[in-house]
Amino acid sequence: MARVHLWAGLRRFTDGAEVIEVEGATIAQVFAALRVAHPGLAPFLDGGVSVVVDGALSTNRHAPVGVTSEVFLLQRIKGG
Amino acid sequence: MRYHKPDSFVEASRIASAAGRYRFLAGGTDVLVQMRAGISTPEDMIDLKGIPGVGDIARTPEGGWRIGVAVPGAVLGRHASLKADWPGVVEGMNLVGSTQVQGRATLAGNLCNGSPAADSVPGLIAACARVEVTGSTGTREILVEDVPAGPGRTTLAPGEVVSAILLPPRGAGGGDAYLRFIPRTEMDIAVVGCAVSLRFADGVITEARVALGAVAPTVLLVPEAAAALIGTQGDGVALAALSAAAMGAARPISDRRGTAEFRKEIAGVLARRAATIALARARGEPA
Amino acid sequence: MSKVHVSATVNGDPVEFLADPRESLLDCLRDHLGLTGTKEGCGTGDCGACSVLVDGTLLCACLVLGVEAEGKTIGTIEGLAQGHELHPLQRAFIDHAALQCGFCTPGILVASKALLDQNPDPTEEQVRFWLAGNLCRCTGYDKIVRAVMDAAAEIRGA
Amino acid sequence: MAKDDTHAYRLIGTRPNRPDGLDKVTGRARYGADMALPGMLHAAVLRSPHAHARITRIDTSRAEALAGVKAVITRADLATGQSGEDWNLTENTLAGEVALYDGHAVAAVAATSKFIAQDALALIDVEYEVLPHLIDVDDAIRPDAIALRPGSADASVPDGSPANVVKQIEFGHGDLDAGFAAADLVREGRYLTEATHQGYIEPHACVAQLGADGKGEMWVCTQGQWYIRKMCAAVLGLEAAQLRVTPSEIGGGFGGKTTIFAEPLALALSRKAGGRPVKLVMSRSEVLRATGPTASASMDVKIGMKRDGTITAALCDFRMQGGAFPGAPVDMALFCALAPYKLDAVKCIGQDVLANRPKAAAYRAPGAPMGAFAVESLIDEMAQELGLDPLEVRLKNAVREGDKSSYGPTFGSIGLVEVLEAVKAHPNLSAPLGPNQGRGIASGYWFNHGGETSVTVAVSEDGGATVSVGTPDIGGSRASIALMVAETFGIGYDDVRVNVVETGALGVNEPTHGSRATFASGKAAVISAKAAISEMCRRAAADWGIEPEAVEWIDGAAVPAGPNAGQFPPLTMAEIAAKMGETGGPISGHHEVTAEGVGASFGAHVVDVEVDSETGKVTILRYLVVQDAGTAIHPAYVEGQYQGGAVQGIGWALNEEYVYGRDGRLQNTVFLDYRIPVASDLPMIDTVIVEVPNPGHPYGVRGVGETGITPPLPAIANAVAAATGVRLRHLPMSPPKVLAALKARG
Repeated sequence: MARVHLWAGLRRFTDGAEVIEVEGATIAQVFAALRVAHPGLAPFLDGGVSVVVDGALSTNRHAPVGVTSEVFLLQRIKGG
Repeated sequence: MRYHKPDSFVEASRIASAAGRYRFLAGGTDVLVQMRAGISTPEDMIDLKGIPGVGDIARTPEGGWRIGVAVPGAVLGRHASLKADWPGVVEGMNLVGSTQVQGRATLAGNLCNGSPAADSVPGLIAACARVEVTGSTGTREILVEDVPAGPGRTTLAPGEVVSAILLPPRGAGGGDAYLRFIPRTEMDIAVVGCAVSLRFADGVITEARVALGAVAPTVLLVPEAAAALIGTQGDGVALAALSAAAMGAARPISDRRGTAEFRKEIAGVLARRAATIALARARGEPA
Repeated sequence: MSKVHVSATVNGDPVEFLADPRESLLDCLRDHLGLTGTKEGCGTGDCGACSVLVDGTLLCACLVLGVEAEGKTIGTIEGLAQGHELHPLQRAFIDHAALQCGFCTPGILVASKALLDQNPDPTEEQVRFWLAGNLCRCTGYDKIVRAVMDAAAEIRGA
Repeated sequence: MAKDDTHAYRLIGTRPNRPDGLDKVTGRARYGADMALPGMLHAAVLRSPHAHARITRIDTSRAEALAGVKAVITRADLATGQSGEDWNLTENTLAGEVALYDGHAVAAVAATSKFIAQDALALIDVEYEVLPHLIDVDDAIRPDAIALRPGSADASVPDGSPANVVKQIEFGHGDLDAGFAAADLVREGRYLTEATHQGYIEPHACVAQLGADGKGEMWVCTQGQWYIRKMCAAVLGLEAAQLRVTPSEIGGGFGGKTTIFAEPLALALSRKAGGRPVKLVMSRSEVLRATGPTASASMDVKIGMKRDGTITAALCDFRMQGGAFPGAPVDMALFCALAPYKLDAVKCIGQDVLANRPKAAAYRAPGAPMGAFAVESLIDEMAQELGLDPLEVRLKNAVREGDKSSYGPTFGSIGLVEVLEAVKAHPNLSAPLGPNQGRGIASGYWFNHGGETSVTVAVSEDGGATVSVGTPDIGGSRASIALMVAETFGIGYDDVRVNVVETGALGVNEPTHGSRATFASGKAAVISAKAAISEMCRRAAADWGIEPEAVEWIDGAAVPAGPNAGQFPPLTMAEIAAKMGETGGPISGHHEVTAEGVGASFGAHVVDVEVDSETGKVTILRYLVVQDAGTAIHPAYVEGQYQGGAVQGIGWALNEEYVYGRDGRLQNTVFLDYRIPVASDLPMIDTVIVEVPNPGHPYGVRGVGETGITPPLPAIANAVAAATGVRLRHLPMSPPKVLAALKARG
């Protein structure tokens, strides 16, 4: 099960949990599992988030997620 | 807009008298900016640069100077004799704008733009300079301090045009200086400006005039600041009194360029620093 | 509003154009003569991107009326190189990486040429104050000042 | 020059002339306003003189009747029914029912001359009902503040929040209470920064043409032609594919040209004027009033530190206003503020707040300079109080590879320690200081960004290479990409030409933002070149009748891989290219990707200042930038980025600010009063390029554009404190503020 770390502001939508363990072999599958477990997260997942898998920023929703992976969701990062 | 390029001041004044909204054009560094911003929408533009003598700097028979209205700051700055007589006047003008602006901007334009922050005006006032004004009824001379009437306004009558800047003879033991405060090193409008002109003879200051810019609706002549210097050796006590008088005379506003408290404080600092330079010049010492 | 016929010499060539009396020399150069190397960054004489030489004097073209150009000799960035032969300042700016976006570059080159014409051996401080009216937002001025000093040395044969 | 000695690069790390240099020193380079088309009209824009006003009536009939006027547009000429950011862009393009800030566009005109267009503006009759306005971020979240745009808040904002909070962010880890309890010193402070503008010298400009058939073309100065295309399509209700956007040379952007302002107006005017091309060039005052400055910020920071300098806990609570629309970079400010420090207990809270100001755009490392100002100032202050060297405190707490970042993820390869060690070794640190002089140091961080990227590398008939990229070149990226492609092919730098192309020539590209051009377009170009090399190896193999796997590419030529492959003389790129039409056709490589493998960049700055104790004026005496570039492809332009970022930061720290009157109108709308640094304000800017290669890029590039603006704000505040003993917590440190602080000190 991948461990997904949310930013604290999302706790309101996850019954207070900041780390959620979900099944998923890709980021897209992890997102799908998150949506099912906590529907309140959907607007954020749809609105654009940056995803860090095991330390590396990943932009490809088909990128693999390992069973022991640490996944961080961050508000979207851009630049000037 | 109609563009005119008369060949005499009388003709220039005649065109202006017959016009509605008009502007005289010398360097144009304020007029064009105001037109671009829509602040000024002249129907007639009267270019003075076709009038003979407007580009000249000439010694008067009395030993003073007559400066044409189209002499740009850069030319003023290269005139060694004028600079030797009135370094404060020249350095004030040379602080107006960039190198590019110095190629165009003039004493007359800086004065007639009517800004209380005009860098060349305190030096002219401290120097007791006059302007020659031409109107439909002939010419007259007035003191520079009598020209500004308030921000953007002058006391000149409709149709009247400044036709020359007149500096008195410097005489022995004279020295002047102008300092301004800006947040950067260049390209700003003065937050405060101060000019001091004085005469030093037999160990004391015998004459002085102090003018402050950007601390009132017009450039101020401050006799009480001058009085603090006259009769003294320009020592620390006198400079402190000068500083206090300058601060006391300042009645600035707060705006995007500085707060009122700050301007008052800086008026005192600049008066002291400018007087120190003017005194050194009067004594023939390196400033 | 009727337009005014203006004859002048630009970069050595005779030119004629019709100017609205309200038009700046900058707009006349760019819109009537196709000399778009002179740039507008502010229109108020504060940025120097429109620096030109008029009868040898460095000016902001945005602060000059087009009609005032009558009979004048004007130099713009397009006249700085002689054919393929770049002015030493132009070469120095390329060699020193003294430009990034390049928008302020024409004005800075024209202004720097005016400086070196009257002062072939400026100090760093003189270069910085001479160019104070030429804003650059990309470079922090470091490489520009070095390029001007180097070009000056080259012209002097130092 | 600094160079990574584990690689022996042939070209990377050298300093050849930039390919656009000649055009730019001769005035030939064509920028936004340099284009003219047959039949072209000129546009002008009517703007709200009020900070907040309901538009009760707008009548354009008198303007339309003026001879020479060909089109007048109002909000009714834009699309309807958008949501989210598309809706915000539409609202910002032209005010609808309410003008939201001084300078908000209300109507626009296209006419046969600039003067007629200007004159027509005065003939548009608009009636306003002036509404109360909010300018300051802390005022905007007061309980009694009017709600500027009810319904703008997203789901992140808890119920019961102040009316103008539209986004809330909260993150952190560890036990904060325990962290503060373990500290020997706990200090907190409030830090304020004012809005600043990117200050690019080229005002926004475009020439647009749009027909009734929905097909359009545009020439525009932009950091991102595809963003322009997408946003204009949304605002005008067009099909993006029908719009062709060509980027001009760009006169600076710094983030401010990643979005739309004038562009949809020009298109809408053209459509209404029967498809005639329309040129729209903003004035400087329009740029300052109505493009996208950065946010203003109010930031509370609390830090716990042990006597030895170890940071035990940190709490940041930031509020930012980014104008009348969501988008203040408070999130990124919080991500970056504490990034240089290894923290076991950290909490960050942020609010994005509405105010009656223009819609903020990105500005170089958006948010990071403000956050750095708050955190780096407080850390400096605490180091002083504990009698510790501020550089040693930063080294002691510095993050390293494998550390958990303050914002969650674990750091990969980073170079903060290397940067700080290089600072320590620099001679500027031992330069003597006189009276009223002081030295300040600060660190800074930026993530860098990959982004959507498409590149094509085509082999030319004579064996050179043409590279098509979609990232406009602002600071020399054509030179750096050419170096990497030439290095990869094994050909000369001058054999490669890099072109920035229009939207019809490549797949989608994000703008040149996030320090990504050399990283992402460069990486895609290298991968594209390698694809072309593979094809050239296949052609050589076919010529020789051997397996493609038996061919290697060495120094610009295909060669047999080892003696078993056979004995053939090398086939050069030029030889293969000359015959490519007869060996299977043109050879090119292309790569489309959302670029990954981004390498973050840390920097540290050291500044010496002198403060005039009678006037409060701060003079920069000496300035040092040290930053990790990963690999410096073209070191001269890396230095240029460092120097430019530092000087923008100097302006922000000392004199730049948006000044509003009580009427909510912007007071400083020209460069005379919006005071960016001039040449005489500055010393030379010393640089040290640290190179800790990024493993996510074929040549180790991290991206260097943005980090350089993050340390200057606190570095200068720390220097002023060292010179005077006075701590300024409100930027800019303009003379009135410094003098007031000095007088308060006594």
